[in-house]
Amino acid sequence: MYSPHTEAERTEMLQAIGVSSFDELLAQVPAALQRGPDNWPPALTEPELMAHARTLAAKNKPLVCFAGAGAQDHFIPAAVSSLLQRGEYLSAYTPYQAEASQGLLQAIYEFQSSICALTGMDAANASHYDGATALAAAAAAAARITGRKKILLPASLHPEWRTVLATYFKAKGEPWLEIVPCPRGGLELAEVQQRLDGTVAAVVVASPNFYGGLEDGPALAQLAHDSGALLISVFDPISLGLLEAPGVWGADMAVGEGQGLGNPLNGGGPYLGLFACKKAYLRHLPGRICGATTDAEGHRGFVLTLQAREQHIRRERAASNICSNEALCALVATIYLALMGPAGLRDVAELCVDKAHRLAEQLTQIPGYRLRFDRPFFNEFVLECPGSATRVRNALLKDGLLAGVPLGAFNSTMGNCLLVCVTESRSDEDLARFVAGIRKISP
Amino acid sequence: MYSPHTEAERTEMLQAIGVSSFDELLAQVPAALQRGPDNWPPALTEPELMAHARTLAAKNKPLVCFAGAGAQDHFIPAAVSSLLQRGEYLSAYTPYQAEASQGLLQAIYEFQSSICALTGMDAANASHYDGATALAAAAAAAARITGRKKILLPASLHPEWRTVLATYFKAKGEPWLEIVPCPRGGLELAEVQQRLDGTVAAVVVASPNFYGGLEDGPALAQLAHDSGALLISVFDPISLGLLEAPGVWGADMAVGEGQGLGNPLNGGGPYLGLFACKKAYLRHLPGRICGATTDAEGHRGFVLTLQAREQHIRRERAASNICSNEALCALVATIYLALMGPAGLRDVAELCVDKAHRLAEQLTQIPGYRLRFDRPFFNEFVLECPGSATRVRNALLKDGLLAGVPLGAFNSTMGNCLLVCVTESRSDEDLARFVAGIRKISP
Amino acid sequence: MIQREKLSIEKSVPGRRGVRVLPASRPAADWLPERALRQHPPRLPEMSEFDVVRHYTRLSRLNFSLDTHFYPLGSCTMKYNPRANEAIAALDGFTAAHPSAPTRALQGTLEMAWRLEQMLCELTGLAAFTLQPAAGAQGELTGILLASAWHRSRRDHRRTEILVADSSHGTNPASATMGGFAVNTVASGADGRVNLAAIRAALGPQTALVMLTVPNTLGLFETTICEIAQAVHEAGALLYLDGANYNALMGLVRPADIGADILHFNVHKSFSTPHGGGGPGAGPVGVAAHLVPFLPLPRVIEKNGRYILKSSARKSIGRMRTCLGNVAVLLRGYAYLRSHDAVALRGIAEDAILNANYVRVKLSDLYPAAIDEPCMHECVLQTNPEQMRGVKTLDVAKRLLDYGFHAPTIYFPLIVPEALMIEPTETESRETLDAFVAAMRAIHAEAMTDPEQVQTAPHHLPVRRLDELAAARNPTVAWGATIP
Amino acid sequence: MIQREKLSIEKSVPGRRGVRVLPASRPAADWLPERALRQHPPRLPEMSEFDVVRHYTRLSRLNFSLDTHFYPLGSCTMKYNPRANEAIAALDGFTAAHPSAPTRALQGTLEMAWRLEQMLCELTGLAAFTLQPAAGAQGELTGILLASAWHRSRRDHRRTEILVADSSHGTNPASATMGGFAVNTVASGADGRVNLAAIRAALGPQTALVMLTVPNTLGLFETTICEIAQAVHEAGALLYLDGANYNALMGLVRPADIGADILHFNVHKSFSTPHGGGGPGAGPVGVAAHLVPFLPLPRVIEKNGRYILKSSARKSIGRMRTCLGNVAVLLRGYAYLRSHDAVALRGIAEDAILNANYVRVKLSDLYPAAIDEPCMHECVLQTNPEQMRGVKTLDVAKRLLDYGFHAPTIYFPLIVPEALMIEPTETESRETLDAFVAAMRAIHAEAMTDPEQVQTAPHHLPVRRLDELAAARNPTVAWGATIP
Ligand SMILES: Cc1ncc(COP(=O)(O)O)c(C=O)c1O
Ligand SMILES: Cc1ncc(COP(=O)(O)O)c(C=O)c1O
Repeated sequence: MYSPHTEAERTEMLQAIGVSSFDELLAQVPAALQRGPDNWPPALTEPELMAHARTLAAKNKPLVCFAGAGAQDHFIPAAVSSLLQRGEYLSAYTPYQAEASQGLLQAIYEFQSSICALTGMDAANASHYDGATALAAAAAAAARITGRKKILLPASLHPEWRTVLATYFKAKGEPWLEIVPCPRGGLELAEVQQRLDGTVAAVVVASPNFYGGLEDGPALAQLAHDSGALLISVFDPISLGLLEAPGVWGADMAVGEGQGLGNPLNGGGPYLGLFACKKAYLRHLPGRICGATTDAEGHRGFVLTLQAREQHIRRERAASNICSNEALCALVATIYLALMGPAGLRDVAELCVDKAHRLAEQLTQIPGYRLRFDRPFFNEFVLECPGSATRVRNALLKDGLLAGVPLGAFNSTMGNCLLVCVTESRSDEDLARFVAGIRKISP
Repeated sequence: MYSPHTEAERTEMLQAIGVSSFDELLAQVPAALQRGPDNWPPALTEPELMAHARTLAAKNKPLVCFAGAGAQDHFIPAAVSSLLQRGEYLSAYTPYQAEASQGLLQAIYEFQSSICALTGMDAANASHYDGATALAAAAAAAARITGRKKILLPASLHPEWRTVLATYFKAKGEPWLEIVPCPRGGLELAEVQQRLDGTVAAVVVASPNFYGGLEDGPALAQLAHDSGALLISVFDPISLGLLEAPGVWGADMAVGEGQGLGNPLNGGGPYLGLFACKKAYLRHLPGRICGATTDAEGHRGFVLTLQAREQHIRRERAASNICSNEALCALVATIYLALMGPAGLRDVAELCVDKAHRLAEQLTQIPGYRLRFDRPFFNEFVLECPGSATRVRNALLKDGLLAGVPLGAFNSTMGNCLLVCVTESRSDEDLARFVAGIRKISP
Repeated sequence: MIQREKLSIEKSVPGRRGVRVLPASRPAADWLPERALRQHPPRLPEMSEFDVVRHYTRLSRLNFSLDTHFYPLGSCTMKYNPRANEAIAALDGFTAAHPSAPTRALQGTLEMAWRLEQMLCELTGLAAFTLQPAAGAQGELTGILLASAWHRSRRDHRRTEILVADSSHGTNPASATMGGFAVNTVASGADGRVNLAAIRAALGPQTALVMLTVPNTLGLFETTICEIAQAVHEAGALLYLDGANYNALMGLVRPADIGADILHFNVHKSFSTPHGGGGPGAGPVGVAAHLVPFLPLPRVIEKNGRYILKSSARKSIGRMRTCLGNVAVLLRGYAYLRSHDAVALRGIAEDAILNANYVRVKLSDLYPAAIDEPCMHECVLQTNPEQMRGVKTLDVAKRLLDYGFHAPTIYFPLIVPEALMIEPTETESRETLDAFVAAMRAIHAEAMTDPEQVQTAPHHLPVRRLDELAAARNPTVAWGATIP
Repeated sequence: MIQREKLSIEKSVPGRRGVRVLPASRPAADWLPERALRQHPPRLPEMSEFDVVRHYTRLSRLNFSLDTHFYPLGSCTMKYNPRANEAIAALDGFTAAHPSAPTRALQGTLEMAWRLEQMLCELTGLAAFTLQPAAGAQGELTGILLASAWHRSRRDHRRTEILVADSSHGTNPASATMGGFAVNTVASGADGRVNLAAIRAALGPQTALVMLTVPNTLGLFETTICEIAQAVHEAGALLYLDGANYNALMGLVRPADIGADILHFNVHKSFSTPHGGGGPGAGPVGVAAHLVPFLPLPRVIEKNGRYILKSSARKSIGRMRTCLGNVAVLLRGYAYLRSHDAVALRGIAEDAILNANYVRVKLSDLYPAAIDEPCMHECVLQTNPEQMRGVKTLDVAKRLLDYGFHAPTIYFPLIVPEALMIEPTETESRETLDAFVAAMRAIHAEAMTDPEQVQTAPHHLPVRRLDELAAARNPTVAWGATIP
């Protein structure tokens, strides 16, 4: 299909190779194994393929999105997508030949720097698969660094992230995960403190947490450090336009889901795992890291560095197996952050906060609706409904709204709870439609 | 909005210029004239702008398109749009500095060559505004070349093109246009011959013509040449994948609308005027022409050439005023033709013919519907309906079909006639929907 | 890194295929007479999809462009092309619209066109606009045909002449000729402006139209423009303003207040739409009230929030092209205007003027300004070959390419010897201007020490200096075809 | 033409703004506790939109890429990325879908995923696939966790070891360690294949899994693979096939017929999705029937033409990440598979093999093949520094860049000294291969006459050879932060 060869060329090339038929080249493949698929559909030409894809795409219902829970509908400037499509970025591989990849490498360096700037950390890697797997890597690194085996995970962490960590560590049997209950929607210092024995490698703090609530990072960092544990912050990069950087309040490592930085929702991926740390832990970062250096004439240039950590050198002794990462999503984030700058990012974050709080205010004026938790929140909140949250969500679907994520599937005691997210992309009219939709179904 | 300057920079720059305020720079503009618009709307931020534009775009009704009449819904390969968006093409100007524009110039050279290959001509310019204005330029050139003043235009030419020519030449008073009637949907040799006196500069022959019909190019060329007139062919470039090249059957100049070569319908523009000619008339081509040359080291390179023809050199003695053209649309056509190649273009043309004839066959089996003309046609045909063609068109709109262009607006005797176009983009299912739609409204 | 590319046809391999479509159910010969079919396939390249993508990607890299280089082409207004506007123009709803669809199915496109016209009227103070012209030059011709029709409608058949300034863009006189008028060129004064007295002297009963560019192509505002307008009108002629340089006046001056009867804009200059290597553009033409009935058709009319097309009007000059105009270009221009409030609009002009003066001041000791006073959106400087050891403007331009800057417009306006016409536009940063200034100064220094280095430039481009004379003497304009 | 670019932060100007959004109705301090707010804004660049567009456009031009250069990185399958698939992935319907939307609103995405899974099963003969892994390495870990869960489910707790080939990709042993297993490396034989006897000897009750790459990283098919599979199964272990090199077997061999229990694909290699400078990819994992209950969740289930997500299963290992997987990558892979019929599918493998052998035959006189026999999709050649006046593989690689070709993968597989691992892929034309061969031969000639020229390469790139040691010794990984 995409091969350029004509039959005449194939024949000539086989001659040049010195075989009389293609099958000679396949001599090493046992004949018994040579068998293609039995039921393969006919090929679609490009026009047919496009039509088929459009039909499929049209089966996804367009919805005004108030769902978050790890993936948020932030505005994507047109310049981002336009730059991203340049073949020089899109169709390059991992920059193994640094001299031929200075553009990409410099962009990665700028990415790492931007993530460091956001998080107040000293180093960041060139990206991880997603936030959850970045956290798994951080937990493993913390165990390695401290020589301890236990990780304290807050119940206010995204439940799917908890499952990912459990999956990652199940076979190996370590580190162990201990869940700190969060009945009031966030970590309580006493609950953490009582679990902080000498076996804890790290305390994980997500802020904003799964419920949108802010945690007391500084106090938790203090507690962790007092017991010789590390503090791993789970951050939302958009929120850091406004919220204090984890590196400032004492986190040792910071991981997050970077989708919101210019990457579309895409039905679940690709997303962007962010992983930053203090300089002491640089050599524990997994995956690609770009570093500055000089060339033979003394000019600045960039290379992949500290490769001795990685699988292709260290093999079974490598701390991580990561090879391909989410480079293009990281490029997107880099461009997004450059377009926004500190002021733009702050504006976005402020809009998120403002709109989320205004919607929460309006919704809780409707009888039967209230906020489940009373902590400060960023742009997500848990709305307690008078009845099943799934029913509420389904009712609003008819108006073309995705009202949020019902929490019953994660926690059987939260069947009435809807996790609502408001980004800067939601207009005041969208908010009004949400409120009107709820009023319509209210008794 | 898009200016980078901060207030601090503005101040510093004014200082560097040596003025104390911006107004000093405006001293030459009479104060009485300094007045902006009175009622200017507030600015839209990018998210608002995108939302506004999406709202507008949604007000255009999506339709399965059977309309042609100078703009056809051909398939556009994804590679075309992707290449077109590269900033190096999109954001360049006319290649005045050839050494810094070799990419663009070579692409123009390839464009000219491809148009020559299609038309069987020796030279082509780098594009014109659209087909109609290219024809106006060709008519003017023919008058200049022959020293004669009359142009024979077939009544089977697109009526709007006739109006464009009339508009162009009205003020100047020449060349004069004489319309050759085409009661049977195409030129008749006798009608042309009887008008061919010594004043005729050119005979224009559109094939396929406005009604989709094929004309007898070779015979008409013979007639024209016999009387010392030139023959100007109006061609559809897609049809030339299949139909004999005008340069082969005797045309002296060939002009056409190139929209179908990868450019979207876009509600009317930008489109792509094509203009090619035999070598004798090269110096009468209007607009930009790219030519090959060598650099100081003897390597091949490309430049804009024969500029002495053009307005920026020749001013009031220039034969044409064209300056900006449709370069990006020409690039699109170049890429489209390279992707298709001779075989692909033939396939597309064959599909057009096949589908159009199959639809015509099926429609004319419905009582009351017949073809208005009985000449061979390419991919457009005139369907005579039992009643108003506009009513038929409107009825099918409800099924999401744009059934064609009613001809009553162009010709009061054709109120029952619908000009139907079928491209390779129409699926068999689309055809079936059309037939079913007509059956539904038939008595 | 990439130096030269073969032509696509040189990369062609017989039988190679790119994009494919389904085969037809029956061969064309079943439907069409054999003699209509072509005997030989056209000599188009046969390439794989990848061949094509790599070819045109590599070719693109041989190009300077605004996205990659400072591109201070005077009179061309190479300002940033906002990406949002590209995204808007690419929306399916707009791209898929067939121009002959009934208006009820085209409300989005029509509403945009109507709103754009309203905004242009608001911006200029003029009564109406046609959006049809595909470029500035076609706008000029439209204006000239309007003027002609207007005089004819008044049975004034004596008006056979158009006055243009000697500093005008070549399209002005060329358009006048195309419209059937004689051209009378009025000389500029020592201050770079058209001379009021000269205009007065040239005006007469034969004058149909006076075409002026404001600011003019020396980057100067015509200080006597109001007096000129009055004189023109008193002579019974009309005043045409070439609005290609409107970037300098955006939100700052309304051409109607000057007394313009007709004006064209270059959407692809002032309103930021991409030039695309030479086009497409759009050249809407605005007119004062008395000319509205003559505008070309169709025109978009609003009625109770619905938009319809008016397709006949007794006095209309006709049609300048098919359809409404270059809709996708207009759409970008509309988006651009909507992105600015009145203050930001004026800011465009202000920063354009600021940048031009900044460059002027920083360079005019070495490259003297044609007219030594503050300029508007562009400045016209000069190379002095006598002072620069024989180095000419052409050499400076070519050497600039080596420094990574596109050259300014050169040798235009024609009345300024060795002209370097520099238009930075408002979207360029001070750092870029400083870097450009430094390069210009470095080239001056080079000229003094090693003029040959400059005269044989460029040295670091994909090709060395190209022989334009040879190209014209023996034109080769298509593969396999050399025209003697 | 563009050589070096400043960093974005070096182009930053205080107060400069790019894209703007509307201001909030109330400041954040009205809603959030003051102490939660940051004291200092993050040190991000302050740039205009144009600054950013030009910066990243110019940066891109410093890069080699598939679209611009031949890029024969062995094991990475740098094949053409079809543009239609990019257009499909960009369709609003897909990009705007929220992963937590109810399945009724996600039918398009789910149907695609389900169909893709069916096609992968058809292609491989395996029983089911999980689409969740984000890349090949994550696929490996998934497979290892599946193996672990399977043995555990059989209460077989002795299986603590994984066998990998010494020619395997580094991710294989690294994944094994991450999964908590000990790694036992099996040496390859003189024929470049794993030794059947060595595998037999290494197998035992401690063996959980045997990981092999087919074709292996020397570009050779494991001729005894069926016997190996049998031995593995007899030992009670499972067989994992690393499918990263599946391009060579596309439509030609079904891994299930080999006896694979587990396999991962690299969608970003074999199925043509762009590598994007390092990712994103997708690493679907297929399993034989006995392992299906262990697959991670969620899984897409079809019921009467509707698609739902199964989110709990007693034996499932859990989740490898959030959501379904890298949907937009999978979508492109799906589009790719749909573009080929069975014949064209096999054609991919055939032409990949043809191209690799063509290069091998044309070069192996100067750069001897590690194993001198026909290869599959790639060939592993060697530089002989003794014969080439000290020129090493690294030097050849750097010099190739000067010639306008990306280098092959070098020094891998680890068992081949001075390895040059060349994978042309099926989408490269013969002319490109010939040009590459000519460059490799020219470099050999250069080495013989002027080895220093090669050893100090590259000479014509934006930078000269970079000091990787210095970078690692004194890592600077972010602006303003040097880590001692
Ligand atoms: C002053 C002036 N007038 C008219 C034109 C012609 O405009 P267009 O190229 O759009 O036809 C130009 C374009 O360069 C110009 O600069
Ligand atoms: C043979 C082999 N296995 C595994 C991998 C790892 O795949 P990924 O980079 O997608 O994690 C690669 C990638 O280079 C490979 O070549």
